[in-house]
Formats: sequence, structure tokens, C-alpha cells
Amino acid sequence: MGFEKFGVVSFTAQTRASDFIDYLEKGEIRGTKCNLCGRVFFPPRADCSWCMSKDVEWIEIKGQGTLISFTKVNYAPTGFEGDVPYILALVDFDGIKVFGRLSKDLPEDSVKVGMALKVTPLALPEDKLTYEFLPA
Amino acid sequence: MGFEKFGVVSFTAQTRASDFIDYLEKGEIRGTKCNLCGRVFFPPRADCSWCMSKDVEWIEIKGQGTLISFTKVNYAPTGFEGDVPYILALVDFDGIKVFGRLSKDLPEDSVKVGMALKVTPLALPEDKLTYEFLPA
Amino acid sequence: MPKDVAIIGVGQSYFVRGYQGSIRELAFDAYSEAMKDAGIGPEDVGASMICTAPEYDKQRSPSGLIAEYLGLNPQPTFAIETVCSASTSGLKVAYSMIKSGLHDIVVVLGFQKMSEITSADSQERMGRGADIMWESPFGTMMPAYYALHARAHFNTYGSSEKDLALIRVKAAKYGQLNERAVFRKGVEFDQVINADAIASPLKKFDCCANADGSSCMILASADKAKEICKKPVWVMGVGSASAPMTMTGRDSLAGLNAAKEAAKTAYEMAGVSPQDIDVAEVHDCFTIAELMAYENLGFAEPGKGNELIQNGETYLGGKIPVNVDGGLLSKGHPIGATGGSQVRTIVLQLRDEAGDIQVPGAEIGLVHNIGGVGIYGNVVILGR
Amino acid sequence: MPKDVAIIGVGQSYFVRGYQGSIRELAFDAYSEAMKDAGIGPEDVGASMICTAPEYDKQRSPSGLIAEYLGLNPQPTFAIETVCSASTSGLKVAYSMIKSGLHDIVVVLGFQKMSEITSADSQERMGRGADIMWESPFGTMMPAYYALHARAHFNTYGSSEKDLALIRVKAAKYGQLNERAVFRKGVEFDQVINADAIASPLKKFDCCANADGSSCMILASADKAKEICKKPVWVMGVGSASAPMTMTGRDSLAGLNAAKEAAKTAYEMAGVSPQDIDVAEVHDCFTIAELMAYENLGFAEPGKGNELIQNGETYLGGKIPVNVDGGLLSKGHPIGATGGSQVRTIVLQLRDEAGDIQVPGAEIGLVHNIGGVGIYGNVVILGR
Ligand SMILES: [Zn+2]
Ligand SMILES: [Zn+2]
Repeated sequence: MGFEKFGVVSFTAQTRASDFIDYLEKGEIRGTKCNLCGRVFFPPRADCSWCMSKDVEWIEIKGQGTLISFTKVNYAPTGFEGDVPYILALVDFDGIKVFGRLSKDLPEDSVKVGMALKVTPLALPEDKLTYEFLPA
Repeated sequence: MGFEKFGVVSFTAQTRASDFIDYLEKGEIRGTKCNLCGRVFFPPRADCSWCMSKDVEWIEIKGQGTLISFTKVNYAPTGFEGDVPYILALVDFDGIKVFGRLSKDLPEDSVKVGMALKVTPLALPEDKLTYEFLPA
Repeated sequence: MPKDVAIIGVGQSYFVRGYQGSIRELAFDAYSEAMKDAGIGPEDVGASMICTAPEYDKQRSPSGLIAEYLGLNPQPTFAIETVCSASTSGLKVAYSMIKSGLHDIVVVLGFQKMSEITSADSQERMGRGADIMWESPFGTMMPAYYALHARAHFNTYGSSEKDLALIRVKAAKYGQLNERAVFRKGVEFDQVINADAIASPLKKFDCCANADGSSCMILASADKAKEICKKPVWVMGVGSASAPMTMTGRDSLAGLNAAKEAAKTAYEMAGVSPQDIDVAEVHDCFTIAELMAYENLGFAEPGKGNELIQNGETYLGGKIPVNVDGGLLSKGHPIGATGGSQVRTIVLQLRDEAGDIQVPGAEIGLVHNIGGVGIYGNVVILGR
Repeated sequence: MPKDVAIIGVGQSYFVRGYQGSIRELAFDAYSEAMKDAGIGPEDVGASMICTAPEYDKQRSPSGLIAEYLGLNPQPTFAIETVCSASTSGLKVAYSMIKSGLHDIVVVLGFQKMSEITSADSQERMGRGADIMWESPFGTMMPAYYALHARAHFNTYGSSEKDLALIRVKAAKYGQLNERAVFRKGVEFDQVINADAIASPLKKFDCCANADGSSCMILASADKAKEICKKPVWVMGVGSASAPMTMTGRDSLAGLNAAKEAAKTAYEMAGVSPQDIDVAEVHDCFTIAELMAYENLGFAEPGKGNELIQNGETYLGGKIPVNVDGGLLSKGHPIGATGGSQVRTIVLQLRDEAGDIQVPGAEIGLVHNIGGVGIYGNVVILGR
């Protein structure tokens, strides 16, 4: 149902949050927001566990984030062997955290906790899609 | 370690009871017997849970058994599709029960609960081995 | 009657073929209904348990993922599994965690998205549900094992395929009334008898359907239950038992010993007899399973179960209505969710909220939930 | 000090690479030792629990199979899973089943035969240990997650790779004394520092090895324990908690919140403080995990854990000896068996039977067992 397009290897095809892929195709990284309590979710959720509600809307993650932590991975699970090494990172966008990879163009020694990053969609082979972090 | 030879599709390679295969190759169906308490096990066990002991010896299952129940299977799991239909059966050899298939040569309407059966090794393609039940 | 632990909320998703969402979202469907039913929020919950047969999910360790999605961090969570009886195994553990004083309120969430994997993958797993060393190599599947039990029952007691067909006709009658069931068509006696054999003597309509679904039960201590719940349903008895996985290890195939043992324990704990049960849900994954349940639960003498169905005694209005929500045969059988769905039906009955299938004045109900081919047996007795 | 539930028997297989038998036989190794240790037979057991990460087995629903092999029918059995902390999750459930009065004696059996599947299959499963929707598609594995925590700890508190290396050197020192450990060589500080990076800043020797193994704990009610056991070891406190599986859901990566919450509960229940612990086993699947454990358990202030190892305080003779059996780093980490092995070490310590690694006069011990990357945290406090 669309979500199998996400990432180098995808393990889930069906989700009620699959509109994420449509937005990604349009160049936007989106999370969701509960229309009852206003809480914002990334990764996006189709349900709010605070309100027991399914009434959520899509909101865009943009602007500048701060690198919380990162690791350069030299060994990878099945399906990712061709990608190593790559840098996994956790980035804080004003309280909304996003997990992903840093752009391949960034050498490890230029990466510092606290540095400013932005997030942007990335096309992958075979019509797949993801996002990555770049210097802001 | 030998046990992967057992059956049409085998799921276990290693067992401390793998001598079963060696006996099967010699034409014998064997169970085990606890050297402490004398209890007999089929399928063979490497351990006696009554005595917490690993001291068991191999004993042969022979003679005439009685059919307890059977079913003709028309749908099969992956790897067995080419075999259907086949008849699965549970046979009692004087208190020692053995589970397996009836010989393909036995038509279903000749099979009756209570009939006398014997058990005998059967070679399978690709150097695999099993046993089957035949009229005694 | 023990009134130490109560069920204060129940929920269930629709049981469907091919749920159009992820497992976390499926779990949320039952959870949100149960939480609203109980009138509590995540902060009130002391612990959660996720009941599932894990080989159907690509997600490893789903309890961590689902607890997060349900907003149940940092409370403890874990997964519990006895295949098809996972959620009543969870209920028993929840009972003990509350009775022991460790937690006040425990969420027991069962789910299965059987369509998550391809049907080839599913066929492959089915071959590994038995002892993979000594039985799977012969090409075994669930219908074949229950067929062996059916033939043994016929042979021992003189029951027949006709008795099984009557059970399916009853299930289909009530499945038509249950909007959350996956199979909602009526089924005629002749249809059942004349259908293709899957594993003789079991035929197509003797087998329940796969389905995706979730269920949720919320249990609470007596103090909490009295404080927040208008119609607590009390856990009067819980019994559970096991039997050898291998056919060679069983004394008889004409009944399920794990069910018999579990029932004995549950009746003793509850201080009641089979005659005291007003309504029951039994694990009818195959028609023969319901017939054996009548006897293993003491609703009939061994070998006399077929008289119950022949005389219509397990219909609404009969001596002991059984599976009047359609049973697994009509509802479908999303493995980890099944027990919780059975419990929900009984809870609604005891709260007088069962609608079209209400057993008037039902005070004591029973759930019989079996894992694998009688490997695991759980019996729960509930009272209002 | 609560004396309601005791551990009356413990057992453990050798932890090895490539066990030459089936999972049922591996389980028997630990079980038979524990049953002999407790001096009981299968007929004395009220229930059993099988703790395992099921994706490593071809056998579906291993609890039914293993209960049969161990001679534990018709008693109830079920499987319980929180990945690497499965067997202490089992211990907590066993505690509650006994304390609630449902059972007198419960067997908690943990096992993992990680070599049961091919290493390609194993690599494939490793990619699915995280949130498979939102994290696995980036190519995540356990070392990477712990590496993210290590970098955050370094950055927050000024700890360093050198502190981690000191922890590995300690583990290797004690692993040499443990004949059941898979890794029994000494390791020098420079070897650790100079090894290849797996996921920076974690290097080869910062990671524990896979192993096949089993462990078994037998728990009993106070009455039973006093009747049959000369040296019961009492379960004084059990705490467990969870944290979001996703990194995005966590407030901080510089510690494991599930461990902190679990410790708080366990200390409160036991009525003791970190200062009262005489000997501890912590979950050092990676060196950083042990460093965080020092702080999450209150053995050191947040950010001061490295001083403990720098000053040798977690060696035998130090303020709080930690993992003096070699820890997961030396023993190996057969997922479902690990917690039970940790508990066994503490039980032997409290019975004064720990041999070369005995902490003289140890009266109170602690086990810290983590599932996944801090998704699940269990803390158990034991006393003699
Ligand atoms: Zn909300
Ligand atoms: Zn013996």
C-alpha cells in the first residue's frame, strides 16, 4: 500500500500512515499532529495514544536541527552490505527528533555533536525513497 | 550432524540422538531406553527427564503394531506439495507409539483403525531417509 | 466466589482478511476501545502484555514496539506466547501480577496480522507448528492433527461427521449476527457434509478461517475495580495445563487432556461445577475441537457431546449456549487475539450488553482457549 | 526484607559456539542441573516458563516442545519474551505466580541456540530488531544503537573510549576464571583501543560474542523453600520497566531510562539502597552498557560511572564488584539464557559457593538485565 517504497530495505507495506510516502514524493518530510491534544509525532502516527483518537493531520518537519548523536557503521545487516560505511544520526528539530542517515558527502571527521543539520528527501534506486541529513 | 537426512523436509541438523539415522541406514527403527529407570522412548531421547540422566541406550522397535488413528491429507505445507495425498498415522507397538505415514500402496478404503501394521525404513530421493507403515 | 481481580474493560477490532494497516495500528484498534470502555488513560496502567504468535510478524520483539505506540512507556511490558491461546495465558499472568500486589491495572493485548507475510511464507510456517524433529518431516499441518483426533473420537465413541456438521451450522447461524466476524454467511448441513476433504474426516467447513485482528482486556485489583468500574466482571477461576506436543506422547486422541486438566483447576478455584455455567466460549478452530470441548469441560459425559448439539442444547435457549458469537469458525482466528475476543464476548454477556445474542440473566461464563493441537489449554471462569 | 518467594535451584549449560545438539537437549542441560540443585522431580513443579528470542529457532512455539522434553506435562507452560532480558522477565512472572498463590514451584528456563540458523539468516534478523517501519530501513543493528548511546554519554559527561576499554579488560580477567564462558582469553587495554571499529566509537572488543546456551532457575513459595531447601535465596525486589523502541522517543541517550525505572522499583520493594548491594551482575552486551548501568543503578552519580572503573571499584575487593563471572562480554550472550545465568552467579555468591570469584560474606546481590537497546529493563535484588 505504498510504504514498501520507504528506505533501502523496507519491511512493512501497509500502514494507515502511508501518506508519508506521498508527501516524501512531493519533497516534504511530514509528521502528524493530533487534532484533539495538539501533540506532534515523528515518526508520524495514525493514532494518538493520549486521546485514544484517530483524528490526526499532517505537518511538515522543516528548518534547522541539531545533531544529538551519530555513529559510523562498518558492518551492516542483510540488504545494506553495499552501503557501508554510513553514518546513522539522531537530530533534534526543536523538540521533534528525527532518525536517519547523514549524507554520504559528509566525511566523519567533519561531523560533530551539536552541529546544525537540515533534512531532505533522497531518491534511491528502484523507485524507492528516503530522507537524509545535510549541513544546514 | 546427520539428522538433516531425516524425512522429506528436515528442519533440524543437530541432535544428541542422531544415531537414529545410522540405525535407519542399517534398516532398523530404534528408540532409546533409560539405563537407570528402564523407561523406553520413541521418538528417541538423549535424556531421561525422570532420572535427569543422559545415560540411555538404543533399542529396536519391531514386530506388529496397531493403528490408533489416521488421516488422508489433501493439502500440504511448503516442500510437501508433490506428495499429496498421503496418509498420516499413529501406530501403537505394545505401548510404544510411532507417528509416520502409511505406505503409498495402501488405498484409503483399505485402512481401518485397529488394523495390524509394521514399520520399515524407506529411502527418499537425494539421499534422505524415513520410515513408513505397511500391513503386517 | 473470589473477587480479587476483575476485568474492567474489553475491546476488539473487526476480524478481517487483509487489514490495511500495520500491526501497531491494528493493536491500537482494540486497545483504544478497551481503554475507553474502562474509562482510564495510559498513566493508570501498571504493566502491559502483548500476546502473539511471533512468526507471523517481520517485527522482532513486538511488545516493545506496541507498548510505545500505545503510550505505555515506561511501564513494564513483555510478550507471551502459547500460539492460539496466547491471550488467555496473558490473562492468567495478569491475574497473578495483580493478585501478588505487583501491579494494580494490567493491559493484555492480543493481535495477529496473518496477512503480514505472504501465503507461501505462511504455508512454510504451518509445517513447523509441530515437533520439527519427529513430526514435521512427515508433512503435518493443523487440520491433519485435529483429523487424527476426530477419527479417534468417532472410533471410540461412535460420533460422526454429521455431529461436526451440526456444529458448523450453529456457528454460521450466529456468525451472521456478529458484525465483527470475518465469515458472515449462513451454511447448510449438506454444504458441510459434501465439501472437499482437507484432511479426512475434516472437510472445508470444519475448519476456521485465518483473519487479522486484535483484542484487548484490562484487568484491575478489587480496590481499583470498585473505584472506577460500574460493572466489573470477576475472574473467578483460571486453570491452565499442557500436553505433549507429539502425538506419540498422548494417552488418548479422543479428547484434549490439557483442556480437561485446565477445566478441573478452574472449576475448583471458582468453586463451581459445569452445571453452573450460563454461557461458554470454546475454542472451535475445527468443529471436532468444539465437540471435544463439550466433554472436556464437563458439559457432557465423555462420548456424549454429540447429544448436546443434536438436541440443540448449545444454541441460545439451550442448556448451555456455546459460541453464540459465531466462534472461531465464523469470527476467524487471528491467533494471538482469539482468547481476548472470547473473553470479550463473555464479559459483554455478564454485563448484559450482548445484544442479539444475550443469554438472559447470565451470571457465570466460561472461556476455553486451546494453543496448538491441545498442547496448551486455558480455562477461565468469569462472574458478575 | 520480604521472604515470600525464594530461588531454590539454579543451573546453566556451558556457553559455547555451535552447540552440537538440538534446542530441547540444550534446555535439558541447564534444567537437569537446576533440578538436581533443588533436589526435586518434575512432579513437584507447578508450572514452567520458557524464555527465548523465538526468531532464532525453526521450532515454532518451543515452550510446548521443551516442556514435554523436560517431563513437565500436564503442568502449564508458556513462552515469555523481552529479547535479551527474557529470563528475568520470566523470573518476575514466576514470582507473581507464586506470590499470588497459583503455584508453589515454578521453573524458568532460558535458552538460545544462536547457531541454529545460518549466519546469513542471523544477519537478516539483526536488521529487524528495531522499529521495522522507521529505523530498520536505514540499516540499523545493535552495535549502532549502543554506539549512539556511547557518543551521547561521552558528549554529555566527558567519559571516553578509554573507560570502555577498562571495562573490557576487567571482563576478560574474570572470564578466564569461568570455565562455562565462551571467551576465556585475557585482553589488554591497547588491544581494545586499537581494534577495528564496528560502529564508532564501539570497536570489536566493546561487543560481546554470540553463544549457544541455556540457564534455569527454580522458584518456590516460602513454605516450600523452607521445607526442601537448605540455602534459599530470597527474591527481595523485582523491578521492570520499558522505554520507547525508537531513538526518537527517548529523552536522552546518555543512560537507559528503563534500567533507572526498574532499579527504583526494585530498591523500593527490597527496602535497600545501592550502597547495600554486595555484588552485582549487569547487562554488559557492550562495554558502554556496563558504564551506563553503574549510573542507572545508583552505584555512581550520573556521569561518574567511569570513576568506578578507573579506581577498580567494580573489581573483586572493590566497593561494588560487578560481573566478576566475566559478564556477557566474556561468557557470551545466548539471548534467552543470559538473565538466568546472571541470576545463577548471584545465587552462588549468596550461598557462598562462588569459588574463585566469591565476594566474602555477600548478603545482598543485584541483577540488571536489559532487553534490546534499553527497550526492556529488569532489576532483581536477591538476599540470603
Ligand atoms: Zn491527542
Ligand atoms: Zn530414567
